[in-house]
Amino acid sequence: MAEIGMAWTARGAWTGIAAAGAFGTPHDGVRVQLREGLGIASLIAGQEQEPALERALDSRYGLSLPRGPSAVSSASHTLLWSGPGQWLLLAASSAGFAEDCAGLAGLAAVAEQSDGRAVLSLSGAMVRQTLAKGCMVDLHPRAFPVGTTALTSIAYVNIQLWRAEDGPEGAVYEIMVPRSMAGSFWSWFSASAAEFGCAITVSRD
Amino acid sequence: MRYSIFSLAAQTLKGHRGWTPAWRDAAPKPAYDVLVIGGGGHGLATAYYLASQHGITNVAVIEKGYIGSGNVGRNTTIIRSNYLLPGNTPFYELSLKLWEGLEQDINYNAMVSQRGVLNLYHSDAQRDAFARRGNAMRLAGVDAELLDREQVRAMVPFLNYSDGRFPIQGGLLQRRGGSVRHDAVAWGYARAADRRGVDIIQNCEVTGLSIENGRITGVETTRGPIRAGKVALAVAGNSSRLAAMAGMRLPIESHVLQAFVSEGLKPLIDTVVTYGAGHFYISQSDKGGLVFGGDIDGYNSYAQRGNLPVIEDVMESAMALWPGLGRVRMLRHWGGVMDMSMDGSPIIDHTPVEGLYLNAGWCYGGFKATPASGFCFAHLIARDTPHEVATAYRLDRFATGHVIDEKGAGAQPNLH
Amino acid sequence: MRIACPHCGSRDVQEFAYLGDAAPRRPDGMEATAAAMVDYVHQRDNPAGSHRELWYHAAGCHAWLVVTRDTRTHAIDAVETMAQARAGASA
Amino acid sequence: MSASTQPFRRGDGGLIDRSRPLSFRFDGQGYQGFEGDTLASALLANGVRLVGRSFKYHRPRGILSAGPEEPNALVELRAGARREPNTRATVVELFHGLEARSQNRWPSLAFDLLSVNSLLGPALQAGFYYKTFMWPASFWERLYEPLIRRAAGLGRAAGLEDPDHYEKAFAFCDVLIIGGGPAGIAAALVAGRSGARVILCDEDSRLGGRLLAERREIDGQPAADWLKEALAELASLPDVTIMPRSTVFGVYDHGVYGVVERVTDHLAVPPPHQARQRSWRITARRAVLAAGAIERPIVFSGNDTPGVMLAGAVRTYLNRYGVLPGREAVVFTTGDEGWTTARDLFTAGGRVAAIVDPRTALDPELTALAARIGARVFAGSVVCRASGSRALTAVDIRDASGREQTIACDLLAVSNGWNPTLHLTSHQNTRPVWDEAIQAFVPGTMPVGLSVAGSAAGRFSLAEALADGARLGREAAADSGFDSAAEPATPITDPEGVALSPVWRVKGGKGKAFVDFQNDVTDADIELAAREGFRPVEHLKRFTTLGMATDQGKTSNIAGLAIMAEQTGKTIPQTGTTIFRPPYTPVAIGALAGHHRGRDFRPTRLSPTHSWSQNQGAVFIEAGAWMRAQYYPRPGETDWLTSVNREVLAVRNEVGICDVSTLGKIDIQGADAVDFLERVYCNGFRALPVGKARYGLMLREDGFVMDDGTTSRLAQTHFLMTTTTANAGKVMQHLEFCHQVLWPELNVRLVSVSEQWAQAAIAGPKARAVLQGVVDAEHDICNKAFPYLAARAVTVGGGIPARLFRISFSGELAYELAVPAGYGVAMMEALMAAGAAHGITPYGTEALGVMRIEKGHVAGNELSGQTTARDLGLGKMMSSKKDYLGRLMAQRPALVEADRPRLVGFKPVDPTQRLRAGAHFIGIGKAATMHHDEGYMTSVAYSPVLGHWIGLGLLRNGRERLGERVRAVDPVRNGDVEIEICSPVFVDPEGTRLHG
Repeated sequence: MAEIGMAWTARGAWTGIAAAGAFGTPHDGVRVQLREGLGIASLIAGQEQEPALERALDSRYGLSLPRGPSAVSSASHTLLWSGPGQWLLLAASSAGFAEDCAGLAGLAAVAEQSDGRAVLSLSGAMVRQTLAKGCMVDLHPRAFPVGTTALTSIAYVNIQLWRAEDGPEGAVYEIMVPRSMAGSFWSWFSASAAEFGCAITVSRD
Repeated sequence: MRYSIFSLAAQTLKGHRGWTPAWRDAAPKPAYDVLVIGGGGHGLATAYYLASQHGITNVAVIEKGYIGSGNVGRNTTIIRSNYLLPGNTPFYELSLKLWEGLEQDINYNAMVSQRGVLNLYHSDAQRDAFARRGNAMRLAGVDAELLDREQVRAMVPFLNYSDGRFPIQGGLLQRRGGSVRHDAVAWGYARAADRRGVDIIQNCEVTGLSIENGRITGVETTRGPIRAGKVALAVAGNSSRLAAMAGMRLPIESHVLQAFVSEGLKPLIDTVVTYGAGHFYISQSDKGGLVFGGDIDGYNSYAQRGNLPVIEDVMESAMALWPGLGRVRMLRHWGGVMDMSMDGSPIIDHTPVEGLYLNAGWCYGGFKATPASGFCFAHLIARDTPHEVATAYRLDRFATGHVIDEKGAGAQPNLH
Repeated sequence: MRIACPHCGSRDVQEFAYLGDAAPRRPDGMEATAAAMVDYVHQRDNPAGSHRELWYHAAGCHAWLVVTRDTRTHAIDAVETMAQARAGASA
Repeated sequence: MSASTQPFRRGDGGLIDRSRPLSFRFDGQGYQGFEGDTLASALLANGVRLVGRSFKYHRPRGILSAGPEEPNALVELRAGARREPNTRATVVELFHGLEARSQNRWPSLAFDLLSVNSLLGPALQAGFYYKTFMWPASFWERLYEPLIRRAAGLGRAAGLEDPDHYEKAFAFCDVLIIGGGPAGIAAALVAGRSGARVILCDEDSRLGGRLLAERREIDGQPAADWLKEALAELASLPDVTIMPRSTVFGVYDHGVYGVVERVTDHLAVPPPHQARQRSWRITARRAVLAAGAIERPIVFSGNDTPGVMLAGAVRTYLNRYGVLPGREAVVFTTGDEGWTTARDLFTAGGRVAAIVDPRTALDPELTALAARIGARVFAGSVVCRASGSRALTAVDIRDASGREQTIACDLLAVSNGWNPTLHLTSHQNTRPVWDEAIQAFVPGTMPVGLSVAGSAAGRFSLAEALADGARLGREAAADSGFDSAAEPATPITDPEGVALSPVWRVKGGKGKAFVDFQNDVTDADIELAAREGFRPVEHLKRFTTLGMATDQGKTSNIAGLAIMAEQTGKTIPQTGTTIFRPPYTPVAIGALAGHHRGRDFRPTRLSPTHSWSQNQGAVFIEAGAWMRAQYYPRPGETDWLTSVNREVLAVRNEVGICDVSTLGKIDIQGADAVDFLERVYCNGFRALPVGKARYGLMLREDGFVMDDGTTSRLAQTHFLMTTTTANAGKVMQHLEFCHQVLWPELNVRLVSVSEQWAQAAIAGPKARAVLQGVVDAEHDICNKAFPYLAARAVTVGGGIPARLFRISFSGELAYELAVPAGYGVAMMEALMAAGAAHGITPYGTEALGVMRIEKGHVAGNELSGQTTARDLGLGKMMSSKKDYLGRLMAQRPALVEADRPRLVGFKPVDPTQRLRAGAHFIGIGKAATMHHDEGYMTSVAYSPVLGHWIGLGLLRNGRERLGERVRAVDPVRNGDVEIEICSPVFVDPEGTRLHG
């Protein structure tokens, strides 16, 4: 008898923390896109499972299983290395993602994390200078080319970072933060980006 | 020459030409009744109390460098006896009592300053734990006061009471705690021991222990062999290295602890404060420098230096606790090698080798323990029975389970 | 201090958690003796020199690693995955 | 504006901008300087000589140097919350409106009462305090110490919250170059051209180093032109980063360097959104130290008189700042370089009365120069005394025969050679080595990856600096994989005299001769140290405080060693080498803390239902990294206990909901998952059926309890483990250890899903009714279909995946419902809506705590890391049929002693009395001493059900003492309550409500 008729609306990980707009000096040195509504799942495969998993991911999404710290993307999905024998599967939309996960169930330990992560897309002329204020990983293009990912921490928040295809203003970095710490992460980010000026947009599905 | 306002005045008139060395720079004799290895605070105190309490004066302290070159000259000079467990409290209280009479006893001003030690708490659970500890102290006859937030604010108004990540809720205060001029402790004990006939031998490194059918007979050193009836190890961070010379492995890891001093400032804080939500403690020396420190770096090290993550962690804690420190400059930082034991408590005991005694495992609490450590170690060496306040510091307690784990961190040294 | 994680590359020590000496092996099973367990849990060589030790890449890939490091200089000779360390040990 | 208001400002020359005057105040008096000045150069331009008082004797002090080594000219910069004590006037860039005050004087700089210490001087020798102030002991804190502390300490800290903001930053490069003088720039050029990533740091606002202060030529053109071209080229190289105002303060392991960048210190206040300072952690494959050298004073009577200045500093003020440090100068030099100072003074319009040089045979070129500038030459002579009360008025010169004569002057330029700035090379405890030829310490064993160029290596000529820089820059780039073309031709430089025969001190000048200016350490103090046996250099430093001041002995250590060597008849290297500890210059604590202060000290974790709790008016509390709802006060409720009692009764009588999302949740899958659980938990899990949850207890390998929680079997090889909020991270790391290190052969996969799920406890007699209004209808959750400890996937809100667990912390009929975190708020709202008819009440951690105590469930206060399973009454959980972590160590004699403190319940004999956690148990009639201590109270609560306080505690042999009475003694709160020992389960001991 669940017809008490309450609408179960999902709340985005950035809701109440950041919204479209701008802050800091009027330069837009940094651009942020708050990425809501992604499908995210962790896949852990034992050695014996890897070949089958690799075939499945290739046939379904045309993605090959990264064996080192890199990210591969199709139009709809991204596959991130997230530790030895572990990956994160990202879908641009959470719609139908449950089926994605179900389909891989036998091939790896699958655990959905769509609601457990808050994701940002960062770009702009000063994006590297901003990240340098907390990121302990070398992001120089020689050291961190397109398609590289890193698990690290920023301001005591464990994050996963990866470099997507370049945008109009050059490098684009995606950052994934634990949902419960999105607010603290944002506090660091806004303090760090303010001197360059920052414009915020939101993307849903 | 005895130190006093009168001798100082007399020497002032003579242009200080009459002062003599504070201790003889002795050369090793062929044999001693007792050989203390380690010219740090504990070793020198042990030699002094062997002479003053037990009349054993045919004693030498051998030191690989210059005396006081180890942790006694590298610590943050805090003394206190605010311990929880019955194995510890009476021992550290004896130590504090010895501090209280030290200067008159050894005729050396070590600037023992009982300005109080205040441990802050930041949650109800921490308050309960501090109440438990404060009560344990009171039951053991040690002074302790549980302060609420307002009482703490009245004492140290400049701390962050407004927007702290971990708000200050109160504190556990031991007024008899405080600080001491650390170098003076080594020098004072050395001078007092020397006056009772103890040989203080510097630049003399032990290269081996001479053991014949299970009994120690002496040591090999860079200045030749020295025979001894009894050999006492008081080498803190180097305990495992010396023990290895006797074929022993210890429940100890050596870790680096960093310490910091700021530029000299006019008086800012007249007590010792420890932050309960991070690893941080701070006080101010008589010269005006803020003396502060935090957690160990957390990895085995004999390097006497640490790295930036812990340095920054300490500075962050400093700012979190006391935002007025932002423009105060850190003048120097350095490291000491801590003998971190498996339960965070020390060992004062016999060893399987007859005539070889061990004083180790002080973690980063060694300085405050200096007098009692020497006093009880001397007692054990002289009488071959542990002093009543040091009976728990047995080497076999890890096998029997009688561990003394104040923090409840278990057998992982870098968590104590 | 930097540790070259075999999975992630060279990273600041701040990303890692330290456990201790990698040498002791847990006496597994019902037949293990108390004496062996006491030794495993408590007794350490604690050398001043080369030391094989366990680190956990807590802020990174969550791998446990065996780092060979000189405790006098902090110089690191090798960083191995557990698999590499076991292979080395058995070899 | 003209320089007329600045009497000692030259009409032209220097790198200051005379078109940009800046006004500033020193000790309340207004002055004017120019852009490009330092505070020191501006003060000198205005004829201000006396700028501070010394540490112990409060002697008048002036400006000795022009750099970071300055021991005397320390001021309080800025005012109010931005006041910066002990700031070296020689490195402060002048800005408009700058305010500075002199330090350590009272009432005024000119007239300082504590200068009586000078008269007491003889008594206040090194270490005097160790010999007195001992009687009576109690007087130390009350009398002596306050006096000493007030006198000591130099500047006054602001004492107010720092209004500025700081940040950290991380950078990486192939080649880090430390120092932007000729050597550093030459290195940067070569390394940069090779394509290597180069970072060049200089503490100065302007690159060039000594080139800015000297009149030199490179390749036949003025050095300034060479510099201009070089900097332009560096700016054009994409992978070369220039960091001015950036001090490399420390060298750490594996090529990590600590750097502090003074981002906006040259401005009155930082512009919006800009940091005051930024602390960098720079990781470099290779580094080149090109930090130059520091000039050495000479120890002689009155050598601290304002107007006595290092000769190199004199040239800096003349040539870089267009300031005449004095009009009537004497130069005291032990080498050729001092003569250059005489030349520059003359060229700048000063008069050089005399040049004093201990050397007897002087190069004719030098004497010719003296003749040209009309300076009398005193060969084979020394300056034995400088006189003048607040500023230099004359010097006494003594020749070889001992004849003395006095020469009036207002400036004494002292040139005694230089010490390489090698501080960073000894930061890893390696010692410098003595170089007899240059009478200075030079770098010894180097930190890995660091090399040293030019003056910092004791190669003082400009030619050597340029050559070294190019060579080492090339090597460093090559070592990191960037090979250069052929070595570039080293530029040709004009000749310079480098002959030197240093003099450490001049004896017999009556009056104090200072070695360490800032700490007032005299040559007599060092002699005393020798006499008292404080001869090893570390004893010397600690006994006399030599080199322990804010300048860290940059100008004093060598002279101190030299005098000690003389006393002990040894050489300087035999006497010892001082190793320098980081930081190279003092670093603001705020800079190293960066963003992490106030609420940003550490991250705050918020539950997915946080905003809902806020809307419900929750009071939040820090719970480890989390903020949790503590209780939900209603209008009219004034104290927390009223609210908590209401919440507890609501749960006991009707139904309540509580956020439990913060519990750790670990997803465990794999064929061997159950074997894995068997080894990490002390109790069995093999028999746990699918769809069921079980309480699990985890021990540490040493046999004490680590953590507890429920673990559910979602499928044959799929489990969900929950941990306590506090230990979630620790347990995950522990399980990874077990999996990767202990038992890699087990087929098991672990991943934390703590962040994915929002979880709520629904507890109370009406819990099922509420849930039936939320869980989709197709899931039957009636008592039979979904009994106690059932755990299953369900759906809510029409198909949203959820998990339902029938577990209870409160002892009531209770469930925990988990939904994806995004639906956390929706779940709470749905539960409230469905529960409205049943009087549903939100409850917080306080009520949760009360109810778990009423049920005798253990939590953080009991899981202290000092308790065994047996102590907590959970001994029966320890399986005897399997091996598990902690099994053997838990059997150690001390852990199974019969009379160990065991968990029991307590109630006050007089029900109106309050219990307190932390109280200790003492037998009735026994004295409250350690020997009668029988344990302590771990947790207490007021039970609104029972109407009195109840407690849990660990009491010696407690299980066998139910019904007995003891006292709960609480000296720190003056408490002493008689209590009765009872079962730890106060409510529903049969557990019937659970199954209701």
